[in-house]
Amino acid sequence: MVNDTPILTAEGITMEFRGFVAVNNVNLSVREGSIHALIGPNGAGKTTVFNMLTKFLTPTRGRIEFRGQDITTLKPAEVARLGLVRSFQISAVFPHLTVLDNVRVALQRPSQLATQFWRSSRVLSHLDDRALELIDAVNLSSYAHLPAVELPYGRKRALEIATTLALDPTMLLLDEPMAGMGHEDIGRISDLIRQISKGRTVLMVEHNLHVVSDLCDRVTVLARGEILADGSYDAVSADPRVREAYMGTEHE
Amino acid sequence: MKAFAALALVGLLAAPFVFYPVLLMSMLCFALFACAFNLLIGYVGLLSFGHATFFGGAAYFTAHAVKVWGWDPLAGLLLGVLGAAALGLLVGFLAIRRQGIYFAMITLALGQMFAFICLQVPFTHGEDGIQGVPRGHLLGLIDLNDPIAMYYVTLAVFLFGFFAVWRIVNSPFGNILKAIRENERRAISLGYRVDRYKLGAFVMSAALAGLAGGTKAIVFQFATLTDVQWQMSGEVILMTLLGGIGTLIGPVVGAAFVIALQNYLASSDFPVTVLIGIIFVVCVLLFRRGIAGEVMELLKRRQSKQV
Amino acid sequence: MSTIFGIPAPALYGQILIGLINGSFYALLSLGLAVIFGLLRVINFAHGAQYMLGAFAAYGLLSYAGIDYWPSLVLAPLIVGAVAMAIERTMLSRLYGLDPLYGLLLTFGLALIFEGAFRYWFGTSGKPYSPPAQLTGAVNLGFMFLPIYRGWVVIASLVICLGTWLLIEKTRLGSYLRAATENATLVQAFGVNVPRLLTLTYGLGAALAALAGVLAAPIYQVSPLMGSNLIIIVFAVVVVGGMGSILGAIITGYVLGVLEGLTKVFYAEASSIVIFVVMAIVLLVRPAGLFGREA
Amino acid sequence: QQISDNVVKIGILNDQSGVYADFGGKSSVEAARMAVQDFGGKVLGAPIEIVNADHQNKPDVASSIARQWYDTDKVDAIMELTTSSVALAVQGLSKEKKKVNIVTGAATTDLTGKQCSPYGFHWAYDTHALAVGTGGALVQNGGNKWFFLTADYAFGYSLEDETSKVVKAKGGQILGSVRHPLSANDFSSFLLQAQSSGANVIGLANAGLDTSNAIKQASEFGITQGGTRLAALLFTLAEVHGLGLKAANGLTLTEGWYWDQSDENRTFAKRFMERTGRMPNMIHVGTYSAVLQYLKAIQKAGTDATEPVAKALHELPVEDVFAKKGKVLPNGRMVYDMYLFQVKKPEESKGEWDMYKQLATVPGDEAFLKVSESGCQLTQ
Amino acid sequence: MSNALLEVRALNAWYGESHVLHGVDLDIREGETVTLLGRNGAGKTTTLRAIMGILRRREGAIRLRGRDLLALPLHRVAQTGLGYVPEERGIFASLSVEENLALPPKVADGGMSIEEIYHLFPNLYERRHSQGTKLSGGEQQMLAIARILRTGASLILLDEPTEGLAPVIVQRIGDVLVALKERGMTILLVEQNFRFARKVADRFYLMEDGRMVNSFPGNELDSHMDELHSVLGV
Ligand SMILES: Nc1ncnc2c1ncn2[C@@H]1O[C@H](COP(=O)(O)OP(=O)(O)OP(=O)(O)O)[C@@H](O)[C@H]1O
Ligand SMILES: Nc1ncnc2c1ncn2[C@@H]1O[C@H](COP(=O)(O)OP(=O)(O)OP(=O)(O)O)[C@@H](O)[C@H]1O
Ligand SMILES: [Mg+2]
Ligand SMILES: [Mg+2]
Repeated sequence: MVNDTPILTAEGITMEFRGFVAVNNVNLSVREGSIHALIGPNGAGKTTVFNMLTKFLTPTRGRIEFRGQDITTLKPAEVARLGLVRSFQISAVFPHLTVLDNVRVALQRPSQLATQFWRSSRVLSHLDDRALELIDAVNLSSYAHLPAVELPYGRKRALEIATTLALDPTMLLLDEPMAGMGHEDIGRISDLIRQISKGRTVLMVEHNLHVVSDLCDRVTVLARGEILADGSYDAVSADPRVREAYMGTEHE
Repeated sequence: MKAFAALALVGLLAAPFVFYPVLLMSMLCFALFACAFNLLIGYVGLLSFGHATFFGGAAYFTAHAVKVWGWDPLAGLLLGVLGAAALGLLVGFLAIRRQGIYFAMITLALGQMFAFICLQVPFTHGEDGIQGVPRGHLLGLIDLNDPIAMYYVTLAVFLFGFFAVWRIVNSPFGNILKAIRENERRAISLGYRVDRYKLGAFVMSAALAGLAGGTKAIVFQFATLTDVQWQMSGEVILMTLLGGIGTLIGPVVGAAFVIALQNYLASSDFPVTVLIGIIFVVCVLLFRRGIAGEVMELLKRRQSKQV
Repeated sequence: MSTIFGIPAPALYGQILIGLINGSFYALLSLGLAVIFGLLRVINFAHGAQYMLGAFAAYGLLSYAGIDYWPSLVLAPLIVGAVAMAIERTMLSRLYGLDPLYGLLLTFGLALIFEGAFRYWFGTSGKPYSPPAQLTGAVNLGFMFLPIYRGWVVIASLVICLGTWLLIEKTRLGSYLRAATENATLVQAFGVNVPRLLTLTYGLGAALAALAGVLAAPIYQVSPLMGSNLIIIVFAVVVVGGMGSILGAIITGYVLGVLEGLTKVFYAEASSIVIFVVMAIVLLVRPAGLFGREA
Repeated sequence: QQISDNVVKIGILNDQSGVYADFGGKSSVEAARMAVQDFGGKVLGAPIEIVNADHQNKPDVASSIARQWYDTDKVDAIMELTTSSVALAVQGLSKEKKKVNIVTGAATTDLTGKQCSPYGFHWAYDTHALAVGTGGALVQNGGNKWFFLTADYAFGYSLEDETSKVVKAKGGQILGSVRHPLSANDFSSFLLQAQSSGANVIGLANAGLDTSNAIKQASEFGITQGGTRLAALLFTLAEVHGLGLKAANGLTLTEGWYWDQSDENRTFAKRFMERTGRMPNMIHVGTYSAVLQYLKAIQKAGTDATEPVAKALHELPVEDVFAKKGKVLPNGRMVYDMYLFQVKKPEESKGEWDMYKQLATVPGDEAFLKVSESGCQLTQ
Repeated sequence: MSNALLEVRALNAWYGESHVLHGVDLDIREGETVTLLGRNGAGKTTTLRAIMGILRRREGAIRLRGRDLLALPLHRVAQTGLGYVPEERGIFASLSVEENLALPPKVADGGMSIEEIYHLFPNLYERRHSQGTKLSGGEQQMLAIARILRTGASLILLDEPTEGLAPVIVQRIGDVLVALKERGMTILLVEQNFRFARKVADRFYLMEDGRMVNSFPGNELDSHMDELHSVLGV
């Protein structure tokens, strides 16, 4: 259920790279339980915003709050432990681990089975059921015992989503989850996102506007590092500035 | 696999009656050292170019404790391990913030500093080294001056260390180490504090290297500068590479091979360094998986052909 | 007489000058190392051996062929460069794309072979080599006597460093090289003969080392051990400067030379360790090195 | 059965591929073989065998070879033992195994001092002899203001220390010293410090390549031409040859033997040259003498058992091409005369190996420590 | 088909031991834009890599203007006039945008000048001094395409140029391709986005599991919709 309390807020975050301002004074507020899209032309700063929210970059200025807690100065791993987990724009898997192991690595952390160096890794087998369930959800069952490198690109993205879900995060940040996927997979992943968004919050960057219009409750449009528009998909897509800067004239 | 392990164990138990015990002990010490080193390079992907610090450092600690303070050999060993772990914590804390070649260089730099300190402080006795360390009686019971007794103690230490490496690698912790090696950013984004894992692995590796160094000091009854110099760090790399990086048994094979070679070549006319160099080159060019790695690959291929 | 930290000022100038001279060698050697690392991603452990080979080539040319210093300055690097290119063709080139560790290990092995073989043939006490007649003698600078040969070394090394830097940073060849380090296949897919480029680069790096060797022959004892003593320090210089940064290697070479020189006055025992201390600090504060580009 | 296993086996254990390979190395093995030959190939009817190994300057390699030699290969004695960590380790082991070892390749006086052994002997030079030789004789020759370039490790310190004592005792002055790291490569900085101290002798308390580089650079900076003398505290013919007279001329050093001292020496050197292609230095001839004396001791003892042989070694006078009227002290130190040499100018030299002028003889009793001063516990 | 510029016959290719292409046939005539459609993992990228010779383990025949390319080393293939824009873009981090642009050597006359290219891609002009990989994904894609236009290559292999790009940019790239076509450039395009491809393609090839399953002219796309749906799973 979408409610009004923001789960994540960013106030005036700014990112400068040696004098180049990639993101300028952005205010963002994501409501708990919503699927929020961040769209914008290439180079608008979407990935950079993601990097700041998940602390892979430290904002030059600004403040970020997650569930009421100031996370501006935390480390990336800490943020993830609070339940704010991301995927990457370029697919990020553990290439020489099998699909199953990839997911298990994620399952290991919340289950306190990560630091035990004196026990056999066989104790991890009780995570298998949950892992296979997640793998099935992204339609990778037939690949479960293959090393992740051998998957086609689109499947890697699916695996990445499964791994992210394994942490059972409060909030997911997905950077172009559909990029490189075939049409049928796009449908499946859309369904999956919709399904998992029950009880969670999702912030996603996506260029596929069908997906955005389909899935998202709210859309923020970023252009040249600044917020251009913010609102429902329909409202935003009607905005002439957005049409000019992003969608182009042809789009429905 | 089990059969093979049993066979190896029987072989190790019987070895001192066939081969020269001191040579075997030397092999065991270096094999353990190489296993400890391999824990880092093979499973965390960190190439330490300063592992001699822990090996040689522990050798000094143990030798000093046993000789000057008259400690029991076991207590001396323990001190060596703790000392090495402490050094590992210090070096690791600084080094793990960097990766790849930079990590190698930091460990090299810190290793050089440690070697410098060893040269300067009085208790190491400069280039003479701590000589004439008594082997003594283990726990006041087992007379280590008996080569066979010394051998079995060394074997026990080695097996303990080897098992520890095996356990660490095949533990939930080891699993995360592998994941970190594969994709560190991803591991971070999953909420792992990767630095702690790396540091943990580093300290474990240092402690095990220290166990090897301390044992060596008791076996040979001295601790000298050669054990802390960077050439020693190079040697352990050679052993591990030769045996097979990232395989459990590889470093053991590699160490045994190198030590046997050094010993054998010592009395031949062929210059030792040249041959070691040639082995290095051949290994890197043709047998990158190392001896153990290549053999395993061969077995695997044969198996898959049979299926 | 004025003093600085208890050292008479003129003496201090002398020490700084000497540091600068040693820095020239560091700069030259680390330059070659940086070229090779920057472009091949190979940590050339054989660099010290190639430096030694350069000096021995000069000695050999003189004592077996009667060829003196000046021609050797060109011939020795050519010889060593050719040997290096053969090595690159037959061995190093098989390791591209693998973990850089393997390049390091291969060249480490090669260094052992060269040094071992030369020790076997020539012994360890070395061979004599004197400066050319034109460059013997010294000039009085007031605060010290500067051997003319050392002055020549500084000038020669500055010129060579500058030339190499221009070649790599300012020419098209240089941008091919830099791009090839990142994705050789792609550069080749654009129509550049990358394998030949890499061979030449390794040859160039080794030739620079050999040149340093020839320059060193009249100053340092020509001995099979001369390289292995130096190589670890030169590594540190390259790391401090920023792996692969040509300019960084050059500047750091001179700076650390001077720093080491000063340490020799104040705390001589630590003079070989000071570079490592600097290295550790730099790596912790600026991981990519002083002049390195961040990855 | 007076000879164990019916063969006398002597092991030459030294550095054959590393830093000290020219110092003794493979050529020493040849010298040992010459001694066997000169002795007649057999002792008490049993054949004599020389084995050798390269310890690569690693004490652990040396120690395991030595153990193996003693335990399984039936080696009766080990000789040469270059570098002190190796020599001390092997001497400790030999003591434990009750075997004879004779050191010709290491310098530390600890071998016949704190760590002496009833079966251990120190045959050629030691730090004290070098110090007395070079330090003492130079002061008498006017070199009374010293500055040391000292290698920063125990060997360097003890050379500097002992030389200083001698210099002061003879009325000389120590103006200062600087400790340089091992393999310092460039010494000009230190040389400049030495020069500005006003010293007239620069003592090089280091070894090998370090000494060579220091000498070469001293000549480059015109320090020797300016009248300051260089004194290398441990330097032998092999290194002088490697450096060349152009760089080394004027250098003062102490050695225990020189090929051009007498007809006997010249004959020996010629034979050695034919076998190895080089002239011997004091370590080579020292090893020759050690082997020869060991065989003589077996002959005298009538057995190769360790105790009687060691006793004979202590008692027999040493009289061979290496040492005249040499005697062995109770702590194992062999005492014989050392010599102070000066390296010739290129124009004075008449051949490739014609390199030394003899300046003085250092009588053995002065050169080596008395037993009472040595700190050896055995003799009390 | 005669007078083909590029002829691929019975091409097989392997990654290590895994056999990926099974007898691929392909023809491209001078001046034509051919689009290769197929779902993820069908072998589209592999086809391009095998043609270029980046993937070395292959069998069959690849001829450009009748000249066999199979035996040539990679850089000689490029010199025959093939320009390659890889899927992963391959922007060089150590070079600036401008250096990236200037990098590929000219292989023939008739390439665009840097000014023309900046005119086509104003974004790149703005960021011409930045480091190549500091560009956003879309900017990098443009740079990757732009880079090849300078060289005078007559046949361009483009691997999924629209992946991850905003609609406006996709549109712009479509315009660029049309412009290139007008200049007489021959293009082999790999796409999943057939809506984009239909604007530019003269002919389509359909690929599945490492095999060519069909080929038809661009104007027949609509009549092949059903097949397309089944193969691409749209
Ligand atoms: N480096 C590789 N090693 C082994 N197999 C690979 C490799 N690269 C690709 N493959 C396999 O080859 C097949 C074809 O892959 P290819 O990349 O050509 O597909 P594609 O049609 O380009 O797909 P996509 O639309 O995802 O880019 C796939 O099954 C893939 O898993
Ligand atoms: N580390 C960096 N240093 C300098 N500039 C950077 C850096 N990272 C990103 N930029 C610049 O910041 C801008 C925003 O990049 P970002 O990757 O956030 O864009 P994006 O909106 O995610 O685009 P796309 O949809 O193409 O991925 C770009 O112009 C890029 O060049
Ligand atoms: Mg992005
Ligand atoms: Mg593809």
